[in-house]
Amino acid sequence: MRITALVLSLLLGASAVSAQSPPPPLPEEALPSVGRLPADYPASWVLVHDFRFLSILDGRVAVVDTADGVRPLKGLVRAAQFASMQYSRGRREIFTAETFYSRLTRGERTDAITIWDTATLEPKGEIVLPGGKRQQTVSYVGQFQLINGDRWALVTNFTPAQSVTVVDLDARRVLGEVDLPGCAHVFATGPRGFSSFCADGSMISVQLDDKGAVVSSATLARVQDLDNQPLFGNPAMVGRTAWFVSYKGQLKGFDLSGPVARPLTPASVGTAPGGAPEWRPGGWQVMASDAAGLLYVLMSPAGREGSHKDGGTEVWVVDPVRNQQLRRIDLKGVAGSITVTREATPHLVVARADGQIDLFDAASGQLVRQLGATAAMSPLIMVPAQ
Amino acid sequence: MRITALVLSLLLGASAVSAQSPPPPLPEEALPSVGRLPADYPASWVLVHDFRFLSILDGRVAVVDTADGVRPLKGLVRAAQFASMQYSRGRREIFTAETFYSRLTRGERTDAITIWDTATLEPKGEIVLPGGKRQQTVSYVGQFQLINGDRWALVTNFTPAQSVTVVDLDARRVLGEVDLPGCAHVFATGPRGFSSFCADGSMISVQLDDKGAVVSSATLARVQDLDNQPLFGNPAMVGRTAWFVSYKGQLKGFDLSGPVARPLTPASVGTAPGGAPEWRPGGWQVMASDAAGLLYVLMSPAGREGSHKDGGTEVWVVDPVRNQQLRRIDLKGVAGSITVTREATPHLVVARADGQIDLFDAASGQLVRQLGATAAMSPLIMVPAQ
Amino acid sequence: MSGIDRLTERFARRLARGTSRRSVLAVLGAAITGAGGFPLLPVARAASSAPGAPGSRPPMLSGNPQDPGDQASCDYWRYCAIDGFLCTCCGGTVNSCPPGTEMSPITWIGTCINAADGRAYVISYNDCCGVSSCGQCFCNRNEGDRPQARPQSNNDYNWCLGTQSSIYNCSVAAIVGVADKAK
Amino acid sequence: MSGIDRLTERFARRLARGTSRRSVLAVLGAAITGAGGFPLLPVARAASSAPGAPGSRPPMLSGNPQDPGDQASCDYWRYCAIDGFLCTCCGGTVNSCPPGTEMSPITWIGTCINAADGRAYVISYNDCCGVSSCGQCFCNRNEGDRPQARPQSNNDYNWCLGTQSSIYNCSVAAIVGVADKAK
Repeated sequence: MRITALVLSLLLGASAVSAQSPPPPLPEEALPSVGRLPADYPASWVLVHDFRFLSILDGRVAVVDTADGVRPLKGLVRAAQFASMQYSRGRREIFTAETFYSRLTRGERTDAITIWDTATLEPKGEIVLPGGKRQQTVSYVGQFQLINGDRWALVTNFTPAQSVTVVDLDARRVLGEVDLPGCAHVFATGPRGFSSFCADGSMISVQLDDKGAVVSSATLARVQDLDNQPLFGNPAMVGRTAWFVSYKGQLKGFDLSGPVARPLTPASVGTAPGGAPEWRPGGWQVMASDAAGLLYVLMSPAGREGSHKDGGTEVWVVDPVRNQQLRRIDLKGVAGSITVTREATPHLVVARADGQIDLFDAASGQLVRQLGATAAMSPLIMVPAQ
Repeated sequence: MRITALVLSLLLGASAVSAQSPPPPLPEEALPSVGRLPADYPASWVLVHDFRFLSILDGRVAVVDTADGVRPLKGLVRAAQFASMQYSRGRREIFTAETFYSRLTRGERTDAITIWDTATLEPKGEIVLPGGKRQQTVSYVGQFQLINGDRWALVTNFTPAQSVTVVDLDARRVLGEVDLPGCAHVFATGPRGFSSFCADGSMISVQLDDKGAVVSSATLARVQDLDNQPLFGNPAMVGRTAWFVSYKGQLKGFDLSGPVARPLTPASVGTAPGGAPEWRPGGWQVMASDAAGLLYVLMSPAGREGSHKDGGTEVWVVDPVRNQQLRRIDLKGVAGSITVTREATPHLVVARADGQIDLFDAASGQLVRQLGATAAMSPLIMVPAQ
Repeated sequence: MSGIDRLTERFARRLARGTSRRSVLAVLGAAITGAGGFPLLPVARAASSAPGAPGSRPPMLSGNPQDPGDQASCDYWRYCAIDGFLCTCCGGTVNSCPPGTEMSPITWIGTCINAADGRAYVISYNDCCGVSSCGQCFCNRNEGDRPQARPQSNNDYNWCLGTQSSIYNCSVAAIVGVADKAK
Repeated sequence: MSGIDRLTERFARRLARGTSRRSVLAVLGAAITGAGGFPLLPVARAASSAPGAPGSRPPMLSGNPQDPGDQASCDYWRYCAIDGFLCTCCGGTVNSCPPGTEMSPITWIGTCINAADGRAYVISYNDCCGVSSCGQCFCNRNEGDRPQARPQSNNDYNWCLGTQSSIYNCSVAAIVGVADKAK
């Protein structure tokens, strides 16, 4: 028999092994075997949304242990076709809002939220979203939000008419739809509502009743100057305060704990010499916060009109309450997205555009670990597990 | 308005243009506009199956003009999830046999043949294949064949039970299924049948009636020695003769024009000095033919047991009828798949493993053109359009 | 203003034809135009162009001296605000989609200066849809790009809307008018 | 022979449980085992490991001197006939699938020499299924690989069979026995 012959020939080649007192053989290993993760992810873990530019319909979320240089990638969750992703530590669940076609690229369209178990990465449930209108865009956290104590989800729609679908995650059903003409992105606000940025520079705050219908709304005028100080879309959260940074480095905070967003005193990332023409924020997820409420902003020395997605080479650490630039971290190269873990010794997680992920000590700014491109091809959004 | 302001600022910066006798502006261009291809592809065109290893479910077929160094890629046809592909110049159609899931990676499975128009690359029809058993493998041409004057198709199944689904392409329906235990791949044979390689080293030839049922079969014993002279799976066709090459360079031809395969006198690719330990065929699509019936075989100088998918650095041109090695072509690097066009001056098309495609003069062996990696990430099978 | 207004009106009509949502009219003021494709950080150009070896393409010229530059290069004048895979590298041309795709009926508009004649042209960055990511010649230029709250100025949306499939393949850059010089 | 035969018998039982096709029994002799994953030409290793920078991974050691080598490297002894993305780099281990996938119940078997104890082990290269291509640590070694006419010796098949989904993610290399030294 061929296999046995091969075995014999191979054995003859292994004759150098000592013949005296051989160890017992390695044990037979049980099959099938599928790994499980801790349901509560450690503080060094991060969810990395891989947009996967070269096959956008095959996006995924990588579960990554940034402390594990040997086995950083812990598993993948599907995030198909301009998907958006949310994570609930309390529910031990990951949520993806996706779009599918019956023939991959053509045929019948289905939009759905899938609920994934954090321990098994298996789907626990699915809620089909009606109308084929889920907003498809490069990943913004404001496309998809959890509200009402993570019991509900909001999904933004864009046809280009704008609206928000309200979903009861526990009951696995769609509650309704809120028209939101002229406004984009939603951010969980108050007990059961959201705030959204509108085309006239205002912010609208909406509260919902227990059926998902609008019970109140209020508008804050002129929260951003879309021409001269537009805000990056992905905020850094400090508790329930959302901090946004403008293309030119202005910091705007909104306390979203009450039913209506409350603007805080603006701050600035500060300045530094050496910019050509000047330092400005640049990248995709350009902001992060740490447990102390400090902000980390990815900065480009080549700031100009249109540079805001070019990535950055430094991270500036700012105290937004004291309006003080505390320190600068040299990233030794260009990065696209950043986040900061909630570890006892927090780490700045830096995603390069080629998928490489580097870890820096958030306090000292020293490079701690390089994970290589071991998790994602196009890492755009990174969410710490704690 | 912002746009107008931008226009004005840009115009101010363009003041260097002469003010005297400006030309009329470039004309407005009509939208929407979608390109068409010639229904009959020129002889320099090749269909390149991109297996797309990094997202296998997103495979595709690239339509490539190898004579066009500026715009080589003419269009893409979906070829999802270990797909197989066939092309009928007479019907002006491309066929893909694919597998889909209702939720991209999970859910309900659908296997189907899609019929694509060569001019529009739009689907003209679909035939759903029953049973969810379509054979999934790295691309072999023997997974999917056209028979009966291109009016029918054969799709191989593997569950791992082996069978062949018979499809009427004109009637857009499945005719039936032929069990084929112990045999793999099918090659169009005779008026309405196929031949297949079996595990005992034999070849079986089967003819079908006009309903798709088996009417005759015959077995050729010992057509290959699977242990010592196994044959690469993808043949080179000379008319209706299929030439296969063994791992060690033996050439075996089968005349498939009659109802039963007829073996030809074996030949050899020959030998050459400089191998370490020896020259052997190596790569994925290691064989091609030209209009004169010469064979082109991709050869590796590092031939050994297990080297047969390592790619090759030379192409050896052989006359299989005279059993004569004619010339050797240095590929200036390692390649994985080759084919030869039917142009007046035929070209050897060489696909590198990184997607680069190079063109050589098939007669002189001179490098003629480098297309770069402009068509496919994982080019495995290449089919000349004529 | 009038040139932009005429274009706006024409795209509004296309939008009205292409969609049936009751609330379309309510958002026309803000969302008449969308965005072509999606961004890749420019730092990722080299990575994204793999498998295409950078610099390996010969220039793709229009042949018209009044339309200068390499249409397969991100530096080509019409691409001043494009975001996506260039259809010129995908089987299409600078203003037509590859065979097998469907062109989005409405999309994002940019205004680009043609150095050859000094004019500012209004460029429509229509997406080609229904075939998966072309993967060739990614180009992202963000001059004038603004947050998604102003859709007509944001290039992160997938504008494969109003098409049979929202799967994104590549983006074209078609001349749809000359911007008025006078305000 | 008996060790191989026992394994064959066990895998045959698994196959019978995992599939319901009427003709399964007819092909058991030829197709009891399949193949793990699919090949990438070794020359493509560098290309496929992008986005992973080659050589950037620290070694992944078992900690057992009797099981030596880097389990994230294609050179590891158990991978003598593997073909696919290494699950060790994908969230799994050398013998378990990443969370969220399903392990194929039957698959291809290879026989690899462990230099540490000189034994020939029978290795089962089960595929992990239901999640798209992992894309990390591609490894293809073809010693003993034979045409698809002999399925149990061919590594080009996608052996995500008998699983809920045939989508391929990665491959493991589990010890399922010691090959008998005596014929």
